[in-house]
Amino acid sequence: MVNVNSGMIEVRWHGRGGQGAKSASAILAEVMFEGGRHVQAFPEYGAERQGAPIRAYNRVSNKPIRRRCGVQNPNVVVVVDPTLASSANPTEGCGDDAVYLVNTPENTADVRTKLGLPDSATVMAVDATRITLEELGQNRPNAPLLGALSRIFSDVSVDDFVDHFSKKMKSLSAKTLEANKRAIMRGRDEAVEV
Amino acid sequence: MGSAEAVLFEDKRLRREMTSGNMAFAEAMRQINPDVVAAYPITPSTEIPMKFAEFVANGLVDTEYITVESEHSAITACVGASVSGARVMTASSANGVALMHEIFPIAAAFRAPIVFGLVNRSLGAPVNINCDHSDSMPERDSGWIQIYCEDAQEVYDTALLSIRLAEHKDVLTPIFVCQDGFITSHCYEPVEFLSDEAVKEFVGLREAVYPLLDVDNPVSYGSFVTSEYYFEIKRNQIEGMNNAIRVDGEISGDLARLTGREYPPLDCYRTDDADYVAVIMSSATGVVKDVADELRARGIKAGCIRVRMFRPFPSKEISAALSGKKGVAVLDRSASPGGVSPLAAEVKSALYMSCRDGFVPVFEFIYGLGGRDLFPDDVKAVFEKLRAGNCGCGASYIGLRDKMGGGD
Amino acid sequence: MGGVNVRELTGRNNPLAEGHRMCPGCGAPTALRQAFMGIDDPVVVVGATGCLEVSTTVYPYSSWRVPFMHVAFENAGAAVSGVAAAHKAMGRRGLFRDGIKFVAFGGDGGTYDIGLQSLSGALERGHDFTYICYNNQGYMNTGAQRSGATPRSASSTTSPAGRLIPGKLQRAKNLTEIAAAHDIPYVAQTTLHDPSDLIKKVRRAVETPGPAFVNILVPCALFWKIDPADQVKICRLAADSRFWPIYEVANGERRISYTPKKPVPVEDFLRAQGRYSHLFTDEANRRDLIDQAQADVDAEWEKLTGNAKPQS
Amino acid sequence: MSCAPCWQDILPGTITLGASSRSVETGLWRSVRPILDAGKCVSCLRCWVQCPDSSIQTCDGGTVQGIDMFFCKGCGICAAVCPVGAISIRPESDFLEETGPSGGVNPVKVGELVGQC
Repeated sequence: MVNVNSGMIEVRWHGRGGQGAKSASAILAEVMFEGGRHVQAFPEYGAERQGAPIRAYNRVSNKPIRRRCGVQNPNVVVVVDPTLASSANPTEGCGDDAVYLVNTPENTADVRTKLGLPDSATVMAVDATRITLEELGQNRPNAPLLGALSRIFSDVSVDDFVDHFSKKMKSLSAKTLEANKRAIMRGRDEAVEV
Repeated sequence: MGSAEAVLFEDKRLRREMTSGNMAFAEAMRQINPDVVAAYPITPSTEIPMKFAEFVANGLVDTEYITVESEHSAITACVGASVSGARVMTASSANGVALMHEIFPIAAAFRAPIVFGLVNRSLGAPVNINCDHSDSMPERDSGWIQIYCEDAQEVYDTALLSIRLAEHKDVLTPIFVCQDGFITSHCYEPVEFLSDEAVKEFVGLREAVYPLLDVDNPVSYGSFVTSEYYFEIKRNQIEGMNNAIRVDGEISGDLARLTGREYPPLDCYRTDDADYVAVIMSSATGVVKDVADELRARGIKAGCIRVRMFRPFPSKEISAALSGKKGVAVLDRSASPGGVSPLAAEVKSALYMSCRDGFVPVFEFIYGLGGRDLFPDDVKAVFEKLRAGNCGCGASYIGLRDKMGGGD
Repeated sequence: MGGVNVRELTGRNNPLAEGHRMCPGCGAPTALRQAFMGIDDPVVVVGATGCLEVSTTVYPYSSWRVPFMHVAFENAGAAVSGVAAAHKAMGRRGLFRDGIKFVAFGGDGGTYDIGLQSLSGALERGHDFTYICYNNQGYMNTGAQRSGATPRSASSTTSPAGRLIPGKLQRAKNLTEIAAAHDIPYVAQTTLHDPSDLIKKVRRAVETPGPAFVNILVPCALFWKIDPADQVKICRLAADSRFWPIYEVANGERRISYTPKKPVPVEDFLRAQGRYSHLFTDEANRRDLIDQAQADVDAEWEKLTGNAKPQS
Repeated sequence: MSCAPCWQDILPGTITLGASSRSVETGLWRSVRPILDAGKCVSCLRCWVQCPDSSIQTCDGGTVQGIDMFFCKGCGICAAVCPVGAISIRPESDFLEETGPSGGVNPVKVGELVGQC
């Protein structure tokens, strides 16, 4: 769907403070970095506290990234929290060919209408919250969303994310690590294009 | 190449890791292992004293870490330690920097080679935690060297380089290592770190002159001085600043041999044959370079100069780089209400020296106050104004909501 | 002089050397001279802006036989913190001599008022240093303005005795007790008439590991409007009237070092100084303020002796 | 001042050298002069310990030798604290015929004057 070899990819994350959008963008950057690419990950900063809507960004490129301004026209938009849909304005600045990944229990075209997405846009839905509740016993939608992203980034495999978790999350117990791996895999498998 | 150098070459690319501007500066501090750090937290530089406290708590450094009760005491303790002969580092931002203001000229006059991570943030009111240069610019005449970094890699390299520059016997001047708050300090990106051994070897040990702690050869610092001596003392101090560009060149060369990265006082991008040049500092440079490439593709000869060293200001270099240009735009991230904004004032006065070779129109733009972004379209508009030559005589404001449509 | 053999001290060089430019008969250099008589180890001195700092460092001369640093007015506590920390850190690298003692001094301006935050921070952090306040109860370096240490009714250039207002209206803050409230190992208060007491207290302060604070009442002939030669007499009056209790707080325990057998009225102490002359021009008129001064002294003494034991 | 150093010769960091003020003749400030009557002096050292200007000269063993007129500012404390009246105060005008040393000189090296006493 998107391929870094065809130019710089810009990602925008819509989440809530404390929910992990910032860490998710950081993990995506790390995985891309490990794949030998030039990356940036940066959130928006303000006085917001836990729960407030926040945005985070990524840039991924095969060439050195010079610009450090905010992302205006993302190629990929990730909606981390389904309840944000209305307020977050996820289509802001997006081209018609933008790709959306939405954490939502719905897997029908309703998602498009709810978010007001154009027909030309590719939209993937995954119930990341349910997956992590089942696998980790808590609402940490990052792992499934990253797994699903492996289907959006045609040049990154789900194993890259799994390997990264195994490497970086050494502090986690084997049990939690396995649960996270399953959550990543399920995100990849259960994401549906709507 | 000496054998020591050979060793450095082998392990120099030991680590390439994801990090941020703050973490890169903190990591440099760990590797430099200063004798004393005194710091007080303030956004957005807080991560630096936090991370360093972790190093101390885990025994990764030998540093005496003084958790002072204010920024004023932080810089004061740094001066006391530095005058004692210690290698000293600290960090701060915005109002913290302003609270330290009184002590900066004292540190410079004491020739206390403190290396200071200044994470640029707007100076209230109103309160705003994001980036502009209104905190460091008021300190430009405090007698400190000011280096403005573009990204986390440069922050790391500059921290290492600054230790040797500040402590060099011909310089003996404290240094602000400036980076843009959040944009650089909190952006997560790859940085190449030297090995601990390589850093240890590169920075060496401080050889203090007249250390306060030499009880067998006692000297007094901070005298009361009448007009009979004051002038000579200040002129003597200024000489250290005057030597900084030369010494920086030498030390940058040493660092470049280890890293392959060059840091001249000016970063000139496609300026040689350029008709129109934008002059800027710090993190917003990349956008200007991108736009310059875009315009070049359309046959417009655009170029970009990033001023890395603001104090001492490389006047000769910039006047040489800009003479003969059809138009120059200076983009300042701080204003000087009632006067010419800081960078524009320096560029204009530098060009005055070469005005006999032909007048170069210089236009003043103010952007990014309180962290407002500078986008490619903003920069394109600047170059359009330059080409049209209608930038007005006063400052134009970029990205400002304005009933009159902005500018003048 | 009980407990201290001054004769033994005469052979030694004092860290405060001759040739300083303090006024004739100023109590400040005497206080520091006597203080240093109690210190045997090598010492590094940090001074806050003030008369003593200025007058001992008039370029290109210095009256400091030992290393000395002055940074600014409000930060002697932070400055000495940095020096002590540097000594620790570089000591670990085998640099410089062991056993250096660190002494910071300030007048009441640099200590009670503008420098209080910096001092409090340094005391709380527990650096190993001794802070000496030479307290002449006003801003002398700038010309006899009132400070937080200026006593009630004293006339100063910013609390002048006028037809409407009879000098300073507020009591002096009790900085010795503020320092003690930091629970530091040693706090003491003394003055100049009994050098052996001053020398002993500073020696104890310096030898006690951790922070120590010594508050020394020091007459300023110009501000107090006294004959310089009467300095020692005035200090004795301050102690005998209990206007300035001589005591120490060692590890939280208060000990009165000197209890006057028969306390003299504070009026005698006030009458001896020109800064209180407006209380005596028309006694009947300002009797109330003299009584107020006595009441202030009695209340303070009551509070102090309430939680202090007489010296055993 | 011709003997004052040029900027190139100034020591860095605003520093001055330890005890250099020992070459400053503060005795020039004096309008009255303390006179020691060695016959009466019992060397109790009250004057020595209370002198703000360290001008009471003693020898090893702590016997008062005299008063250093190069530094003494004539405050009179020594006379006031003397228990046996061994020190009297006289106006400087009585000593006009005497010419003391005058002016200060810069010490030439670190610590030069530190040891002197």
